[in-house]
Amino acid sequence: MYSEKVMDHFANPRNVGEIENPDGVGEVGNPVCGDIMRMYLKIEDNRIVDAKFKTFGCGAAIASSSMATELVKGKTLEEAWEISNQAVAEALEGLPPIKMHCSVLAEEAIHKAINDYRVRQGLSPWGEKTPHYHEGGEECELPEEPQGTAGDGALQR
Amino acid sequence: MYSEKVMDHFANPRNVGEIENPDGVGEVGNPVCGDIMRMYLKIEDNRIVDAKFKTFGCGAAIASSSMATELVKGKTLEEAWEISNQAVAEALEGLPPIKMHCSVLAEEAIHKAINDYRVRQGLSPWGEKTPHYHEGGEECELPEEPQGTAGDGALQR
Amino acid sequence: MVLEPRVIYLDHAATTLTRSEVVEAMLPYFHDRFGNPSSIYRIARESRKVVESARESVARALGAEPGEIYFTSGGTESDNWAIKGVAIANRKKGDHIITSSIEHHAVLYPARYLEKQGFSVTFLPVDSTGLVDPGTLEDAITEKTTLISIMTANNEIGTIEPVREIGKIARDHGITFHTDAVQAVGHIPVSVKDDTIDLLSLSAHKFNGPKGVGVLYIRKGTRIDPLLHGGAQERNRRAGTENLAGIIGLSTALEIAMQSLFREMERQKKLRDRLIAGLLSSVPHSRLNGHPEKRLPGNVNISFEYVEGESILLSLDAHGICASTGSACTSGSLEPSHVLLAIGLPHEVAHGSLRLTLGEENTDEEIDTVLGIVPGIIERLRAMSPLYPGKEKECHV
Amino acid sequence: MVLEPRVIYLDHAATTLTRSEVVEAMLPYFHDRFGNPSSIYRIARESRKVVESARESVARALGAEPGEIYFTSGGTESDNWAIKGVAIANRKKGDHIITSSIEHHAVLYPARYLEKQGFSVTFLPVDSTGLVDPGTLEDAITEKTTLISIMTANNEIGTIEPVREIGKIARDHGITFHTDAVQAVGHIPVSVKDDTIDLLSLSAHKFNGPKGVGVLYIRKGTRIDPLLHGGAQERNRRAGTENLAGIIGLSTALEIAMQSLFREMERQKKLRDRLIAGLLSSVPHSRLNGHPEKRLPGNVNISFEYVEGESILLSLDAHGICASTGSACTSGSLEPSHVLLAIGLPHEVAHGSLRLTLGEENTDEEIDTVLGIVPGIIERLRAMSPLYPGKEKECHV
Ligand SMILES: Cc1ncc(COP(=O)(O)O)c(C=O)c1O
Ligand SMILES: Cc1ncc(COP(=O)(O)O)c(C=O)c1O
Repeated sequence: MYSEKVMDHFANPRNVGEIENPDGVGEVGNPVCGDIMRMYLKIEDNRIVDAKFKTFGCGAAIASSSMATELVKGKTLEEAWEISNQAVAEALEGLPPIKMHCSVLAEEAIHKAINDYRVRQGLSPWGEKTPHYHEGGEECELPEEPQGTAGDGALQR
Repeated sequence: MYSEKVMDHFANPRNVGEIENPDGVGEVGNPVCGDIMRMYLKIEDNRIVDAKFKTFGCGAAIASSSMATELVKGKTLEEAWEISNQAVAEALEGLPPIKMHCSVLAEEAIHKAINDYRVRQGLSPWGEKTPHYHEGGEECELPEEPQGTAGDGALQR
Repeated sequence: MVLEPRVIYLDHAATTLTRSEVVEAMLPYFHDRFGNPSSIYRIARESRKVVESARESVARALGAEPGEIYFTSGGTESDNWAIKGVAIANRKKGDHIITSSIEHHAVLYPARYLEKQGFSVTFLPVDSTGLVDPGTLEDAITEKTTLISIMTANNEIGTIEPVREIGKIARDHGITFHTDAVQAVGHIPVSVKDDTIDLLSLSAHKFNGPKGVGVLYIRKGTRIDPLLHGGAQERNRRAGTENLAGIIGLSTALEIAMQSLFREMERQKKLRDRLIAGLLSSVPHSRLNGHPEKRLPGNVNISFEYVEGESILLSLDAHGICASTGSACTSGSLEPSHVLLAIGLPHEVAHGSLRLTLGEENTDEEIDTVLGIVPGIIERLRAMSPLYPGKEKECHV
Repeated sequence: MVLEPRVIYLDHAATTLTRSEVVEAMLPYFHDRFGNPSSIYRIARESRKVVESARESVARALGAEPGEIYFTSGGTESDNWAIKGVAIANRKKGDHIITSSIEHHAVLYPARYLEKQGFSVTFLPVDSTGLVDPGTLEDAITEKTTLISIMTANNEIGTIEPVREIGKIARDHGITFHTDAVQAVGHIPVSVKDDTIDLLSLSAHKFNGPKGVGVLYIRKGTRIDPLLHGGAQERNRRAGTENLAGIIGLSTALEIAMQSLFREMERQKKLRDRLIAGLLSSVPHSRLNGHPEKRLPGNVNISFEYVEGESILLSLDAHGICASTGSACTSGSLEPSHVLLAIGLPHEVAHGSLRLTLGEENTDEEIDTVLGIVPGIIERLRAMSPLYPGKEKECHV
């Protein structure tokens, strides 16, 4: 199911924990949906010098958090902003289709933490994408019964 | 499926053939339904002194014909008339439920042959039971689809 | 074949033995690698992997995509699912389906059940060789037609239907096309792509795989309701814990069958034609049922007038020969095979039919044995038959 | 158990290995004795005989008549057949059915499908231990109720339902009663006679039999439509060539399970209770799901707050421990187990559930190993969790 890279980042997650007096914090997800991701950033001279996370969620959520903190470290805010969920998933050597949303969470957590920093600095936040379905707990239900049409990318267990 | 006795009477049927100048002949069944049984009787002094048959049909039909001719031989007409399909089936050590109708055919063939004799003798025929479904070709279809209720003696293959 | 030494098995259309190699391939998945493919731990992920590679292998054999292969419990479930699932899912669009009068009961009875639920069904006639006429089929199409189901090859008389033409007609009219290929897959080439088939049923035990496992191929984009609702297996379309060993057995058997497909077709055709010619020439009042050429390589179906099929089978069984008949007397119904009636046989002739279906293990010697035995059996039964006009009146056909 | 030496299998509710003795019993029926039970010749009659004696054996285990046992492809087919078959056959009589909100999806989804077809369905609530209240059930009955379906024991939380009382209520009201006993048969005593059950589903792979074969018990006289239409197998009610080896496997596995039923129940209960007590005492913020006593002997289901189930499973897998969770994250949906929600767990707690289900091969030592490993895993995951209030704030439950 999971790549070796995912399993490595799940078993030995990098950067777990909190940063005391962080410059930016972003929290996304919803415990109701089974995953919540909180990212802490330490920023100096527009550059991310440290990143940590705490995550409640599945293996992919933890691995995505771990990978995302690794990816942002050392990057300028502009560079970090451009890290897409695909980039996180690719760095993990792929995620199962039903787990791609975990990489989306990671991207969103980065964006939230950066904007948190910007707002604290008195800057206007950059435009975030509309949050995916995880933001509202009531929206985390996927259709449980098969649709009428076969093979249209239905969920794979 | 079949008892050893049935298989014996199928493999070595007794009294196959025709009787020249029979005293009574009875034919029942319908080729459309897959079985037809013709019984020839030689009758002397109200007693069946010889019996032969020709049958187109399944193993049970052939065995039932064979057994029926054996059973009637030596009997008075009154005695022979009383031979029921159950008696034929029992003498064969049983028939599968779906093959019981073959023993019914045998009973009917005996009755027809006896009444054929009686009519030839100018006597009034004895009252036969209403023939079972085999008499009319158009009636030989059994319900193909299961009825709504389980376990009510539905057909066993 | 490890049957009793004397058994000659000629009923491969009914079922086949599961090949030793196939049993070998299945064995680890009962006791050692039994993990539920839907679970998450390693032994379960291994199960998932083998199911998916079985799916890929089946897809290759049919010219399909792996995501279009759904494992089922056999041909009957596949047929029921296809017929009822498509009809009901498309009910708003239309309530008419077209099939033929010689389909297997696993197609016919679901169609009749739909009739009871208010659908209208056209049962197309066939000609005397068992062929559906594509023109007649096209004429039967109405605005309300949502499904056409015509079998690839008939299980009784072996006739191979013009599936490619029918597939094209269905596609041209935007109608879903299902074919029951239970008797065809593993025996003749079948390609869902070339024949524009939308749904296809197959069953493992007809090509030396295990009983109780089959496939429904469903072309991507086809509207169909599930038949078995429940767990999320088979991409949410066919619930139920996967029959792991059965699925391995199915795919292994199909791989082996495909490897020798053309060689085995040629070999069986020779045996078949020798059997047909031998029986027709040695037994008077006999006729071949089905098409002389458009015919499964392993199918022989002959009617012997004046005798009844079950008594032929019992006589053959006494010689260790396993065969089948279209007579009603073996099935517990009183109506002989609907297929033989549909090709125009009178009831009494339909009752006298014998089906011999060949498989890989049949040999030339076995054919000789059968040819030596059958004429005597027929002669003996005819001597008992009140219908038989007698030798003197024979006119050889 | 010939798994890797280090594997501790604690997911018997998902599936079990097929016992070696069962595989042995099945083996001859693949290759050597493969005859189609519906055919007429000797090797086929032998198949018929073993199917019928398997049927008798299953009937004995359930307190049923052989003629009331129908072989299917598994629990899902049995459930689908029971629910849809009874509802549709009795539609003229009424269009209301009653079931519970904690049924397996193989019952819930057919019921929802019927809703779409115009039926009305009552999904009864359960209490915090997962019990259906017979009084509430009786109140839900209307003049139009034709079917009540309540599971014998729940697959997730192990709660054993008051089937006998429910059976009596159904009988008193002249309503057909189905029970999904897939998790119960072979594990606790079940009697269709004592509990006045009209239909009962079971599945072989839940009691060390093969996957892909099950039974629907149908009491004589019950009105039900077929689900699989076609050939005349199973007394015209369930078409499809019989899964010969599977049927032998099912009956053999059930016979073996019944022989040691009470002994094994007692043994598993001890392991279960030690596991429950050990986990609850060593892991703070944990709770038992399901009923403390009315519970399957092999079922442990515990929620660990502040952590998510899939990450527990992955961590256990790294230690060779196979387990299951009610978290949505393993199933591809985002909604956690409907059963855990129905007993009142908040979503986030439902996500943190762990199910450990015992089987015959589990030992005392394995329980010790698990008790030694789980607390550390939970602690590690909690240390990563933004929800965890931290050790200092702990209040032991
Ligand atoms: C043409 C055809 N369709 C469907 C079936 C049903 O397949 P199964 O017995 O695997 O359910 C059969 C064989 O029995 C068949 O020959
Ligand atoms: C309670 C219950 N019902 C039905 C099923 C479905 O059985 P199967 O997987 O054999 O189709 C299961 C198991 O998956 C179950 O636990």
